[in-house]
Amino acid sequence: MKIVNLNSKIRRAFLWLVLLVLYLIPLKTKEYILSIFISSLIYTGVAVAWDIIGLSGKTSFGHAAFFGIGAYTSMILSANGVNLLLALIVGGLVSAFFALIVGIPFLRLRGPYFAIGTLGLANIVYILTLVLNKWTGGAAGFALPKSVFIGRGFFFYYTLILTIVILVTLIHYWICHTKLGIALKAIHDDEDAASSVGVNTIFYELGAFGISAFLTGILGAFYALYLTYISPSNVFSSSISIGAVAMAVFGGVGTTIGPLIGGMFLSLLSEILRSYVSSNFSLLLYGIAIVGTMLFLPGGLISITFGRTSKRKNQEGVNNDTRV
Amino acid sequence: MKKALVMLLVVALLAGAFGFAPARAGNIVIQMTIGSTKAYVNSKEVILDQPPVIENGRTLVPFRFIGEAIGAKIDWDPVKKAVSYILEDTKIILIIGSTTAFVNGVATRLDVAPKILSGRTMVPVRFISETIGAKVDWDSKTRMVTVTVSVKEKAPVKIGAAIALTGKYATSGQYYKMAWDLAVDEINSEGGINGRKIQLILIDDQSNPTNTANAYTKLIQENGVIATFGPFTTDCTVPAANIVEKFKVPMLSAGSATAALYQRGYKYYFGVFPPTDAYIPPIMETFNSLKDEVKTIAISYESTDWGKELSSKLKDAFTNAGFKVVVCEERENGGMDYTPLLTKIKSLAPDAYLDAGHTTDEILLARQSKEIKFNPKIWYGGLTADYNFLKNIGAKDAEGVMGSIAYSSNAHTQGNRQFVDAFKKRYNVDDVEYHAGIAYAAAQVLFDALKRAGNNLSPEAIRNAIAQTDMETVIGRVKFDNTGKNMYSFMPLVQIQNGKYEVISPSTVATAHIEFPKPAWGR
Amino acid sequence: MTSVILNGILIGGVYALLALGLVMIYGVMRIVNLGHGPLVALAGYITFSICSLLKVDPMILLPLNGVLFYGLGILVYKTLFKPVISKSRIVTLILTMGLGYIIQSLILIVWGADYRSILTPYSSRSITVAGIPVSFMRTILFLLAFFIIVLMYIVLNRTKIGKAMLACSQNLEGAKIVGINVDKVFEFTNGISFAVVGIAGTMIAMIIVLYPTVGDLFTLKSFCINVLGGLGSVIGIPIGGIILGLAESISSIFLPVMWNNGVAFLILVLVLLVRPTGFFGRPENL
Amino acid sequence: MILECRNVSKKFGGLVAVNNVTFQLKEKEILGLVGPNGSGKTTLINLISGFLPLNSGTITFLSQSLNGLRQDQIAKIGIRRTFQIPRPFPSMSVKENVLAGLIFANPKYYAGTKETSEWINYILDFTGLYEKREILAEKLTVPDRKRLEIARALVSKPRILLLDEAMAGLNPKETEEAIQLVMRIREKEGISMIVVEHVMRVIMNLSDRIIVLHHGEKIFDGLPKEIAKSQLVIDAYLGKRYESKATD
Repeated sequence: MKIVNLNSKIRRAFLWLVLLVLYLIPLKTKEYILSIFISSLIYTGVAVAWDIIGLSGKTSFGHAAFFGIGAYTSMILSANGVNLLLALIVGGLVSAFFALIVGIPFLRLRGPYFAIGTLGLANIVYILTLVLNKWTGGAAGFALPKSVFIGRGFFFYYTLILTIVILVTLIHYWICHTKLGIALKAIHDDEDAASSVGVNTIFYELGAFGISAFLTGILGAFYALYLTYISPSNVFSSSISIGAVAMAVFGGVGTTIGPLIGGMFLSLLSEILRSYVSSNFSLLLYGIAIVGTMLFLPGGLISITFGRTSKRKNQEGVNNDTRV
Repeated sequence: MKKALVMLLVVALLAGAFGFAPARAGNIVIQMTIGSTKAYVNSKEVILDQPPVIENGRTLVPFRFIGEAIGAKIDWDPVKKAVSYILEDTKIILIIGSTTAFVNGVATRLDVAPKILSGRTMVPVRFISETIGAKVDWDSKTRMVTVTVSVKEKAPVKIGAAIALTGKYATSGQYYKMAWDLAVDEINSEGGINGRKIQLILIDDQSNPTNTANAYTKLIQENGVIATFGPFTTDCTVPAANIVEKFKVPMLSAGSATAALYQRGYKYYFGVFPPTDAYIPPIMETFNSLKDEVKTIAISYESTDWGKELSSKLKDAFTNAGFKVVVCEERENGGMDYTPLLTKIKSLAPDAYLDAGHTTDEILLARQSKEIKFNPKIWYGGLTADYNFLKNIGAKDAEGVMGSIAYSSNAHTQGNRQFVDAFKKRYNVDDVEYHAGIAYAAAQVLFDALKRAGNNLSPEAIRNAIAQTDMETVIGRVKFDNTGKNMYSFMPLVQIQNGKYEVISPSTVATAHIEFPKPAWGR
Repeated sequence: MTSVILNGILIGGVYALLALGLVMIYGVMRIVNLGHGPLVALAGYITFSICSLLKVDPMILLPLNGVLFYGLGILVYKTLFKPVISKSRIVTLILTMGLGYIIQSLILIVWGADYRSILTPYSSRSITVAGIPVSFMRTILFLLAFFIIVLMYIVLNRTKIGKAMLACSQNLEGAKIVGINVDKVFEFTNGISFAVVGIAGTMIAMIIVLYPTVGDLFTLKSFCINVLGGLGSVIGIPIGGIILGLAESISSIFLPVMWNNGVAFLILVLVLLVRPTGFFGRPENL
Repeated sequence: MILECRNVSKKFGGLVAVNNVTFQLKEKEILGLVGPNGSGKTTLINLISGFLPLNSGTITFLSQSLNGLRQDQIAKIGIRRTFQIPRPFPSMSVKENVLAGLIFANPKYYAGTKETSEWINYILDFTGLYEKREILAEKLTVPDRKRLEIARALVSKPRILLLDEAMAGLNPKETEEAIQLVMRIREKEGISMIVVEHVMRVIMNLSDRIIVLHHGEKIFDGLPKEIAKSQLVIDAYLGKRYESKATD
């Protein structure tokens, strides 16, 4: 146990260092690096947020719904002069509220049925956004004055999204190491057995779903305020939902760092490929990268670094909590 | 400018039959013989009005000839009796009859002073040449002086764009790339902008706005582009415009037809793609001429900002003109089955049917209209005038279909023929897609602006040059209003008649008379 | 109204044809194949090329594409699916997604991004049924779908391999115990499923416009149908397809057409909420 | 009297799995539940544990009706079950499994407190799993899995423990250990138990009382030594005894 504690001390120190570096990056780099980080962080954040419900073994293909709801809420609010932070948070809250309502029926679905069900849900929300064009502007999309972006600039947005993603990550980590996390893990392993030991499955799943949607909503809100223009086909596109799943799985589901690594890796990979490889082949390489990883590292990228030990580390993490 | 011409000459000569031309590309070789009026610039004969002479061991040549030959800016000050050469950063001043010359203001000793022979100023060739770093050879047998000026390549002018080369809109995206690549090669083969080659950097954004944002930031900051072309779709254009606005780098967009964009008050954003309001006049001209036959109108539109905007403008225009719009239906963008929509509209039996949509949907709409035998008197599909429509549906079924078109390969616009031929030749295609035409026009405008901006290629200067644009392009005249919109945006109404696109409105440019009513499908 | 219903049923058949390639891959191997759409598109492109090269009727290519894709199926199974079949389902999910990207980029590289259509004399003909003009091609596709479904049904219930497939789909462990060569069964299943995809793609290509990302549309529709009918249920497919087709068609009479997708998904969701495993799906235990 | 089932019935479509069964369970009693395959033993356990809803009848625990309660609620009030085929949480270690068994049913225990981990270690020790506490459950042997199931249930200090064939598939030695474990539980923790078993030998020397189910109906309710006298049971069940032994 002592060794573990030492380990975790070192780990903690290392993490602080990383954070410091991340926040200092803007001082040394050009904005275009920041812009790449901003977009990568948005999608990574969604991946981590997605993995919160993913912990329970539920594969949501509909997170674009929460992303989009957050985006539109924040847009509409800021168009009416609500300040940024409030817009972000309310965006998240509305998504969460929506998730809690639809969660009750939807979380009964299992496996692919849940996946496609949520996918359908996202499409319904998409159509609704088109239909309710009195508020959303429908297909014409929703725009904010250019000053919203130009007035703030990359440094501001980078710091903001970095902070958001760090919070998302911390929440994910915290969940993994609380009763909620254990419940989700139990549900993931065996839903019936879980309820036989007293886990109120729907309650915990709903909680996770709500938190996941809340964070996804905030990220959607950020996305909107960053681009200053969104259209339904864009914020509700299934590529956002599927992308999140891909990143999480690519990095390694059910762990906090997995989606984080997967998200950053895939985003940066595609960024680099698109800037330096002729377009057709960049897509090809991207596909090969994904297939290759799934073939040879089904556990995701983290299985390289942590591999077997990651599992034990996690458990010792839990043991820490049960002991100390 | 002169240097550019000389360069061009070199290229021309090397390419041409003058096989013996000794000069390497990038070099100017001047050959002259003492006492002979025949001189050669890169083996091209030039007749001197005063032959070179030898003045105590030094060759004197007419100052204007040598100056022009080496591509220097020359000047003659009759008061001070001084001649001056300016070549890049070197300025040489010689005073007639004085053995003191000034190189960038520093007095320098000459062995022999410049003098006037029968009204021509003669200057020491070796001094001039060596001061500007040229090599001078003297052949005593042939008494020939050979001056070799080596011209160093100038840094290219970098421009950039993000465009969809994979993903949802790859099909349209590729046409932009094709047109821009062609335009860039053309201008470079003509010697580029003031002797500087154009370098175009393209990044694939997969029509994902965040990718677009990253791409433009990278282009401006890492690649140091001084001007940009716009991306495709409004989703991507807004963030891109935000970024060029932030970095004050001009953008010439050919990728968004949304009029709303011009209300965002961009200073550096200019668009050549005709915005939706340009569609209306030609359409109305035609419809007004058919008031007796056409009373009821059905409209459908793809659920994009463009489709929504266009359809609402159509609807208003028709209602104001006293037509009855029986339905204005939004529809999926890029679907499979439009039969429900068409059946619904057919049941309303409108005289005319208009859809605001893109090629693939138009193709399906046409096919499925045929399948359910929906034969209105007018069948208009927003962008059916894209030759892909004709190609994917066949002349027989396309007969009588109408559409609007921002660019047509058989329009009699300035330079269009050459462009079309060059495009077909280079990519070995049977026609030019309209996106390519618009993209090419954007390139024409930008390059013209760059030329006008002259040597001062600061983004600000380029921006102002673009703002002052007033020129003929392959899509017609381009002149920007203060919102950056092309005030001559032109969207003629065309109809497919025996497998060809004929302009039927506005009458000023009409190539054929309207075929009305549209024959039943496949007739 | 009747015409709308008729079209709904026909397009339902088309959707069913589109979705058939997924049913056995999932039913037997529990693989959710996100590369489905791009595969259909690929079949279409191949058909396009051969037709425009040899100037032959696409119909002739049905068997050819069938065989071609059977081979492809075997190959994909051996190289990609076999190694991950035992892994968690989500891994195969992302793997097939990657496969989709690869196919899509190959299409871009080989055929470019231009729009392609297969035009035949009978392409957009229509036949008149009870005074209602009905798409000829859709009728053909509907019948083909019906034919394939019957065929599948026979294969599954009458043949030895078919019975083995059913056994695997119901209880894999059990199947192993009774000595079924699961590997061979999977191989065959994948081959057959791909063959169906090949055939479907050949036909679908004749009623739509091909472009590199057209597959995404197919994937979405196919999955809705499979889920609606119940994953892994052959009988569920036509039901799901026709329900979806009818939903889209009929809803557009009463509602703005833009809603018909929404209505379709709404029905999907409602069905799931009433029957969490679709119409004919077996309860999943995950 | 801690648990009472009155006229409990459960139908699956046409098939009546449990038909109008009534019985009582006393404090600290070990009740053997026997019967041939498909006689409704496991179904009865599933009904009591709330895994399946009742069709009719009532189940009361300390004069509190369990009808309509969810499985997790029943687990919380102190009725815990094990599964015929053990279902531990495979991706968790033995210890995490037991922890999960505790914290949700007994909210007064929190993950991370000293007493929690001490109590868990005690249970692990009690069930003989302490050495294996860090091993992933998926790596355990069958007997260990069955132990883990018991530990997971036991840790929450239930009033009633429902053991569904906790000894099936164990060899004689393991069975003996298991019996010892159950005995220890009764002595140390004083928990009432309903033990479903095939193996008569086990039931005979384990149970205080035995209920025999046949086609979902209760055909015998009495002391082990009386069972041999019951003609009904002999006809219905003992005939199968050797067969069932053979399968064990």
